[in-house]
Amino acid sequence: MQINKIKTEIAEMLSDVFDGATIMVGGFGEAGSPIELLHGLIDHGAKDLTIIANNSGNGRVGLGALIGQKQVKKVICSFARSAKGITFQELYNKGEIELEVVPQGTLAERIRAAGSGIPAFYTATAVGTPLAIGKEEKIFNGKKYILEEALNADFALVKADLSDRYGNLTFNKTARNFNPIMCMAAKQSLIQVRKLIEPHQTNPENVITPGIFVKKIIEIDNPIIETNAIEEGMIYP
Amino acid sequence: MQINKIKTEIAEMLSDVFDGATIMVGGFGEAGSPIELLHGLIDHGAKDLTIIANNSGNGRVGLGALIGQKQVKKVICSFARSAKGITFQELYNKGEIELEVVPQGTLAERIRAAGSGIPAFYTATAVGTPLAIGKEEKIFNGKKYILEEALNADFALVKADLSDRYGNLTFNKTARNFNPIMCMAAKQSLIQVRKLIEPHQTNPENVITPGIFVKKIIEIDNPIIETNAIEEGMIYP
Amino acid sequence: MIKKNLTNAEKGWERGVIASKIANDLPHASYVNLGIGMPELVSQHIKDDREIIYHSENGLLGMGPTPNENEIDFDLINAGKKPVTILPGGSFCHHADSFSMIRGGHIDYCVLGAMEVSMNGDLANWSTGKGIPAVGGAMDLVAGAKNIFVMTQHLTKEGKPKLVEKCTLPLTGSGVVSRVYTDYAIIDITKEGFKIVEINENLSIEYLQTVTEGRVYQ
Amino acid sequence: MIKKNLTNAEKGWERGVIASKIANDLPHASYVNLGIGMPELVSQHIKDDREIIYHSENGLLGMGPTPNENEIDFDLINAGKKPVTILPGGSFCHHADSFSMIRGGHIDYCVLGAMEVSMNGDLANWSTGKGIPAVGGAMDLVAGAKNIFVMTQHLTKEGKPKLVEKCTLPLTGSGVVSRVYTDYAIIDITKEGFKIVEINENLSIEYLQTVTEGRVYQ
Repeated sequence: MQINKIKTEIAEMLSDVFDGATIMVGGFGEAGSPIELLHGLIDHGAKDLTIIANNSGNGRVGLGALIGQKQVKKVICSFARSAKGITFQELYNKGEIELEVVPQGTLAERIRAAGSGIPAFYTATAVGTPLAIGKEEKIFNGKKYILEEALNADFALVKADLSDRYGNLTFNKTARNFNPIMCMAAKQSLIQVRKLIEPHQTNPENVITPGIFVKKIIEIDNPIIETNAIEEGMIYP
Repeated sequence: MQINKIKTEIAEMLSDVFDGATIMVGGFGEAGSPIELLHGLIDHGAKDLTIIANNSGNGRVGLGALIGQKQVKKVICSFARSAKGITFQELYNKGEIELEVVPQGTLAERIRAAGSGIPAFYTATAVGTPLAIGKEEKIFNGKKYILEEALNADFALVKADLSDRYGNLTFNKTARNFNPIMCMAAKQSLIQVRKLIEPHQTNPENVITPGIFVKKIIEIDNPIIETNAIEEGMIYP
Repeated sequence: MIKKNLTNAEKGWERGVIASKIANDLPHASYVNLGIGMPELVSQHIKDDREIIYHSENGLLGMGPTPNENEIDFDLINAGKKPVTILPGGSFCHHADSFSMIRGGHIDYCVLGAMEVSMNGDLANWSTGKGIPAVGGAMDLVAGAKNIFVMTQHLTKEGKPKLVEKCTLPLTGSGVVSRVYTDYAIIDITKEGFKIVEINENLSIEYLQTVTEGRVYQ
Repeated sequence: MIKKNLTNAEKGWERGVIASKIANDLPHASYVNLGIGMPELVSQHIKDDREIIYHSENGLLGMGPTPNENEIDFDLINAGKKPVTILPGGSFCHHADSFSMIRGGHIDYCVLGAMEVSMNGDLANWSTGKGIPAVGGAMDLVAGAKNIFVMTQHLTKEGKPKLVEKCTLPLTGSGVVSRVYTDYAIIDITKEGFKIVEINENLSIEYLQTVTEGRVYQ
């Protein structure tokens, strides 16, 4: 029997998602954002989700649409204020969604730590700022650091470029961003890829996310481009 | 003016090395071991060195030779007991060299932490064992962890496969091992590469160590293979 | 105290002039992160006697200029989420690796905008205390990069000093700024106060003092 | 108490038999790390009804069998520093990433040798307390992998039990072993003691108890 993580239906990708789940969403702005999986999550209907992502969505597509459907109770991100953001802003101003602001590098490192079995680490980022309040401090070599804990998730929704049936992923340019580390940190990482390839086509030197961090894969060969979708006035669902 | 980190003489590579320096040496066993740079360090003559590596050298070539020259006062490594090891064993049994044993994964993470500006992190590795003695403990989610500190170095000696003049490195198979993280952790990483290439030949998707972590590069196109050298009875110098 | 409508004599350097002054202070072979907005201008003023490598914290080292309209790739963007290019010898990495470059002290210079800079080098540039709080990578950059340069107008739009004795806005970092480039002057952060490195040729030190909170000296 | 020369009836399973029992217990699609020495045999006994992916902690996922003499590449070795191969769909990574797989709980099974295993799952397999201390990746593997299987002879070369009430040698990990495969039996670590999952067909429980320190039960 051969390992085969490839699925053909988005519903199958998201079959284990439950109400109250913590879900990491890859992407930095629109680059690497798994829009089709996010739309699948709207169709799925899971509620009370905690979303971990760098941003909080644009327009009414992808993450912006999911938040607009009121399926999200909390967002953990570095930058929830974007030019094209609508839905998060509306709910936040009404007090209907929680926000935890995390510096971008601390966010990345907390995600990587979760995937690497590191429950907590010290960093100088945010020392002396409002974001350090309540955090344990310690001095190393005369300099002050704060303790930051790992950020785990039940699921990660990720967009990659290529994958084989094992889930060996490569990414396209800066669409890499948070995607590889989220694959490490989630119990189930669910990947939409532009193109499936055969295992012998995977160059073992160039794999960015090895299959060990991947649970399910689906090919979406012509994914929605957020900028274009918003310009065209797309609203999901 | 163009950035150009390429040197032509090994002496130039090692010109800043000083007595008492802490030097990381890449490689796992012989794979990725920078033998020519290590021989250059013997010619250089720096003393009282602290070496951070996974192993403690084989035969009387490379790291084994450097230790045999009594230039090393301390080795920090995970496994100092190898079938072909001679020089470390001799000095250790006579009490003439110090040893700090670090679990291999903790060693790797302490090096990566140094390069990433993380002064310390918690890990479950070694909890309840003699290697946890004297280390700070903390409970996260009901499980016990110990605090491990970053391992910094003044220099890293590294063997890579390809590089351009910026120091964008790729490695060959399992010769990658500790080399990329040591480039991150050292103030100066000094690289011997099998082959130099032009910047436009570097695929930005496949760079393993970006040039930002590299100080100097030299081409050694036909490096010594440790197994063969030991079989042939090579002794350096 | 501070006049809202400055006379001709009191008009400061144009943005391009400030940018070129910063560009001249970035040594050959530096790894540099330019903050979103005004600091992005710096790259246009680098002279041929040096090569600078630009880091964008979203996983791009060796960032090149803005692409032509027909070369835009929505998967190749900078930290400001605008389309960019990559130069030969550039590389991509994931976010944890990218911030290892920052937090690990591998970025030589970071040029950022400011709302306030205090005499001891505190920087406030991420929050007015109102609206949705959003920090991005600013706190990581100021804590991690070797040298933090601030590029800013000397006064706020309301005509208030940005160089202050103590910041009133939420901090981005504490004691992190080494030098400030404004339309009025280049100023080093020192223990004795704001040290003038260069003052706009049309301004007096006395005037600079009136538009700066905290001691200015030469 | 323990006889050095066992009769035929008391001879245990051959190594290959133990290895095949372990192989049968590794589920399809598992990610597995096999320790140096005896555990390496396990990969030869995997049946066609499953695909197992082997991890070697020196940065190799998808490890294949030993190469032919003329295919040896000194840059493609395993954690025991012996030449190996890589299978299609395999990949290389650096040491920090490789141990993220281990420490982060991504390795489903790790099979290791043992000097001693205690009733509460403590493992001692890295040091006799003499000679040069050398731990390698053993402590990371036992702390990180989801399931730790031990593969060992039931008795030491001197005829002493390896399954003990309390380890006397320096520990590799505390409470980490879930199951032990010996030439005499397959034994689960439980709160009540060493639970027999399967006993060698030639041995009695009474005999097994005489060669095991601590309670054995079925």
